[in-house]
Amino acid sequence: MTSSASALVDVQGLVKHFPGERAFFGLGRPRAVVRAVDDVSFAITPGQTLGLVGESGCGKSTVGRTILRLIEPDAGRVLIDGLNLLTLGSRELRALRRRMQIVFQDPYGSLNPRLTVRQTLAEPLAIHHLATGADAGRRIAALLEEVGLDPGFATSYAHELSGGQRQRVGIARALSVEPQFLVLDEPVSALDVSVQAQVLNLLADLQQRRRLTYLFIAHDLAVVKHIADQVAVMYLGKIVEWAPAARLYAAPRHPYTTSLLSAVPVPDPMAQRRRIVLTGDVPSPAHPPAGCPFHPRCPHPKKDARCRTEPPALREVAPGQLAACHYAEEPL
Amino acid sequence: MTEPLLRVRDLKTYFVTEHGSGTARAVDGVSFDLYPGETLGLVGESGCGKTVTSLSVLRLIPEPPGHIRPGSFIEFAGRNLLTLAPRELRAIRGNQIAMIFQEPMTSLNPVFTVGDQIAEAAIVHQRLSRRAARARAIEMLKLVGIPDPAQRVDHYPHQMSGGMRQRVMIAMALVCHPKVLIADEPTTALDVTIQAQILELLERLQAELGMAVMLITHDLGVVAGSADRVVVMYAGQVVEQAPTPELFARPLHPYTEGLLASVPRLDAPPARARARLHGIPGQVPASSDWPGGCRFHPRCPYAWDRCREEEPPLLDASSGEPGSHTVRCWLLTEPQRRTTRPGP
Amino acid sequence: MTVWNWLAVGGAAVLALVAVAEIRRRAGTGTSARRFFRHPTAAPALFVLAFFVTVALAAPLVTPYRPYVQIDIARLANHAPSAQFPLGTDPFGRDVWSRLVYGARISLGIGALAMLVAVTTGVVVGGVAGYFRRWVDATLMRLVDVGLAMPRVFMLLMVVALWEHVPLTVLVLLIGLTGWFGTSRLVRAEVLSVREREFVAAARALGAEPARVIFRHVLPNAAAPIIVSAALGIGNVMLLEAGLSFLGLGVPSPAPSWGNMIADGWPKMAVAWWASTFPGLAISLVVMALNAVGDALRDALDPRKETA
Amino acid sequence: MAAWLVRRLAASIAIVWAVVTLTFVVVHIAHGSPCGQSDGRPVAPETCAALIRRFGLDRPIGIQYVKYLGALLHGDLGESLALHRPVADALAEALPNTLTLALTALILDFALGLALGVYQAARERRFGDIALGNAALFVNSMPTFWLGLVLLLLLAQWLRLFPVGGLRDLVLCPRLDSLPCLADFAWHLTLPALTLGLVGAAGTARYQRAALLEVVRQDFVRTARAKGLPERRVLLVHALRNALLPLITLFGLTFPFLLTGAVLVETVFAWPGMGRLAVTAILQRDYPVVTAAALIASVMVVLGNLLADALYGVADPRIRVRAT
Repeated sequence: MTSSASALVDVQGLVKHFPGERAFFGLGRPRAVVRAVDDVSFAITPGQTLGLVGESGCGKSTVGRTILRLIEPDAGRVLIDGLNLLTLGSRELRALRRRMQIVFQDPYGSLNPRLTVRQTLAEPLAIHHLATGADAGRRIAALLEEVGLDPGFATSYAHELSGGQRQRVGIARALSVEPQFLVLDEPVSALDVSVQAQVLNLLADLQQRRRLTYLFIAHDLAVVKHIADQVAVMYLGKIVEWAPAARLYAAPRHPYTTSLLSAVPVPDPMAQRRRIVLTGDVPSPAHPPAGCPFHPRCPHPKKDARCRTEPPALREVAPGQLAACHYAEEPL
Repeated sequence: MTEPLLRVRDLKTYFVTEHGSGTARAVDGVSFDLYPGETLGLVGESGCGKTVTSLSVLRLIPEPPGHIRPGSFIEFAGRNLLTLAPRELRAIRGNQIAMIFQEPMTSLNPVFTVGDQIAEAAIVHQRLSRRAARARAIEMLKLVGIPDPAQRVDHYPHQMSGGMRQRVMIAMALVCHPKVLIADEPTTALDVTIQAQILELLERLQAELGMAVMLITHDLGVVAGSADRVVVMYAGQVVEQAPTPELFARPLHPYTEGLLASVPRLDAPPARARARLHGIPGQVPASSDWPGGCRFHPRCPYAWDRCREEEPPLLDASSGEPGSHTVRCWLLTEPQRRTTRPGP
Repeated sequence: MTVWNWLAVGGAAVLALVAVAEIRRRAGTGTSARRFFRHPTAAPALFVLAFFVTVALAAPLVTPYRPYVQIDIARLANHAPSAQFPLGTDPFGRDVWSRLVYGARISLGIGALAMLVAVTTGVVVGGVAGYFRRWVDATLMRLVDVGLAMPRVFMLLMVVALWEHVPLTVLVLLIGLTGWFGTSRLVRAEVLSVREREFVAAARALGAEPARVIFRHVLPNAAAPIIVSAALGIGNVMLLEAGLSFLGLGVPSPAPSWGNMIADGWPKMAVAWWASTFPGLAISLVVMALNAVGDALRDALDPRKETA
Repeated sequence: MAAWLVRRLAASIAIVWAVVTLTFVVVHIAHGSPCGQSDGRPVAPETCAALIRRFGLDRPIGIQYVKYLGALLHGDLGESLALHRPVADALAEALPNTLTLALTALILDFALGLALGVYQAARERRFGDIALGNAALFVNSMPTFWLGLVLLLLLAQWLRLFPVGGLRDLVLCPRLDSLPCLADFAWHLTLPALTLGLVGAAGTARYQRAALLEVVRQDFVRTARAKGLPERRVLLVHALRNALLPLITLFGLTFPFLLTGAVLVETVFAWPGMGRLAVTAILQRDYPVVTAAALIASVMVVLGNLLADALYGVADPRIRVRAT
């Protein structure tokens, strides 16, 4: 899957299974294994944005965290500029952390409530010996300005800031070590729509100015359409469709992508759209259905016994477009 | 024109702030009507007062710290809900006006079966026997599309998914066939495919049962697809009110305009998809400290002296029936000031 | 009691008042301080604690007699409260007020020191278990299970009785080392929840080493319940010490501890109620103050209210 | 559920075994030399030899431990040094008295504590709540035995409403076989149970108030109000059912508290229970009784926790239903 030498980030066969929670206050046997991430591969070329979309529990956030080794994956390779992250020792890993950073969803939980903005931003500079004293102060002021905050906010604590301001601080913290690659884990989904627009604009500007590479994780397909070059759709721990953004939104091949797109409400009362309402809930990742994981909810008219038994492979169905569906040639 | 079912006039709900020193004017003079059988969308961002408005209708505001100011008026079936005795109010709650909430996870009582919780309102309001109420609960579960209702009736909320729980909430709200359903962000906590299911369910039930729905949401897409009329709130006030097609085609308040421009759109043509969004600069001010004059003026691209000094009333901008489209903006008096928007 | 003693007591009260006012003034701006003092009992409770601590420190100034002195056992035993003996004398003819003040040193001291031992042990064990998890956690928590099932008073009584003469330091250690199990559970739970928060993940993503993560990000955010449990714990230790001393197995006589004093006065309770009543009141008052401060701290440090 | 119970029982037995071992080790270390000084007087050589024989102290510690465990498994708790009778007999006599006292106190504790807590929560921050809250705080801060002394002084010695101590009137009621004698027993039981129960009830009330206020702020209580339920039903059915869950945890913790309290309260009221037996034994250096009492106490604590866990399983459908 475009696993080319030109990629900055190259993820191959990533697997993460969580043991299920234990019953009775940790005394019981662990429940079934949750296949959070099940053989996921993708690559991102420098300066590009890959959008990773899916509903809650599909494993998209786990992907983001495992490729930064905030969660240890069970199998696979994560190459950053050709260097396999998963085989590094803790010292080398810490050094490499300068090149890749993460911005979280919840602006309320992602800042240490006991630290001021200045302390939050000074920490990475100190860890990587980038700047101290007055030099650090100048850099912090510059960072705040870059993310659109008045440098006067440096003395504030997190609880004195609004959600949008906190998210800007979170972005500044990630930028402080001058990374090349950012994992953006639902960075705007907790924000109000007017603030969301501000932050999305900021992310676009930063990407251009700093030539950043993004992995943009989100559940909102409209937001992803706005920012991503490539889009990967996840369902129950697997990528089910992968395509350049323009193609995916214009001509989705996987019935899940099609249904997902049709379910997004559009702020236009005149829009005549055919809404495909999927029946049922997303199955538990602890007990994924056999065959195609989407088959119990699939609205495809050709759905048959093959879908129930044989898991479809992710294959190229159009130039640059991959889908994991036996009937991808006949989209909904 | 028919008489409104619910008439809200000059609703003011204030809160004492935590330090006890200030007053948060969360809802500050809100008026609107809800007509039989219609869906009214109440939209705005967090902190605009839309949830407090909906809770105030049934007087579910925790007192203290909150209180509804005297002079506020909520008329339902010819009576002011705000002056009813608690006993009479209870006879309306859940019976004639019902509510569903944002978090189906926490809004159901974890220690009772869903059947008991659905049946409860029927027992209290309609004096059904336990057996009859249980049968009614099963019937309701079937109505909201829960498979195997006869088994599900004895399940506990934690045994159900988020979408199922929201269906249970809806069944619970509709068990007494209320005239009004207040839905406070009913799909915000749900995934988009489940949201589509719930919205469709609400539409179907409204058609079947003929009730009026007050749909509170921050999502303009949801409003566009479901509501007949829209009330836009900002900073504790109604800033614009219009029929849905009119509002989306001809947004007059700069806040509505900005809100529509901020939304990334799935239906945008590819060329525009990667363009910059028009955000609204700044942020919603604190409800204990609304700006003077027009409350939107610090964020408004068109604001001039008058906006800073004088608070605009709701002005009529209707092209059709008088009062059908109202806007709280001085631009209506000086439309020449609406220039092309300054760039983002 | 001399005029000077009375003046010194008054001075202690004024000092305590000033101290509380000063704490209030200095802490006045923070939101958590405001929440603390919004508790109606918080300021009076602080005053009670400050007063007892001041008086205990200034014991020679505020008392007319040394605590062991039997003034005149024949004529001045079981003397009712009077100007000379404001709280009366005990069956051994000792001044109850003087013993109460010196007893405060011992009772408060044991309470604070034993709690320090317990909290330190609890924080270390709970922190280690919560941060490293896996087998370290499993082992330590099984140990804690046993500790919690141990009938603490029986064990303490047994050890103290078998040991013949237990020095005060050993008593403090024993009370402390049998009292950390609950704290360690609390700390572990808190550490487990804090380490899942995103700012901890952010710190790790930035390349912070475990020590920095623990000391800068995890522990400061887990501190609130620890502080609260310490405040409540001092009171519990004081009650425990009083119980042990009452049975004659705590602080060895004739050293004045409040538990000892209750025990000494008990046989003559019917004729000289004051000898047992005042030390009991003193314990109740101080423990109540500690509980009130603990309650106020709980509200003040509640992280859920921090974002509001 | 059955598998869970088996696992939980196994864990409990392991804990009791650990406490027993600890007790054994402590006794062994502490009186490794029983021939030392006791109360400043040298122990007579013949007493010393008797002690060594009786405890088998001349044997290796491993063998002593195994023998001790073996005897325990057969219900043999050894022979008391001071009472000259089997420890098991002495405990069998004392334990029912302690349990009667503890159970009466427990009922008082929870009945009163629950009622007060609910009342306080319903009248949050009003006069009744604040007055009761401060009273509960004060009572909860008293040393239990001191409250006993005060009650004894006021109600028994001065007002003569209750007996000053003991289990029953030994002259009039040598046995509990008639209604007047049962009344006499209850009359004797009142003060010690009240002492223990009041301090507990004060704590329970504080806990219950906090738990209920926490629940009242949750979303489902708002849902119940939106359904048009009467406030009484909202509070006593929807909120209270949830607020009782944390109380079960408290119940597990109350057991050790009552045992601890019983040690002192039994001493104050001359109540012939296990606590008093243990205290007397400690003062007389009667080791077998002491270790046996510690064993019984730890079993009680473990049983209390087990009961609380089981109750949780029954009361909370989130645990109960998942188990089936």
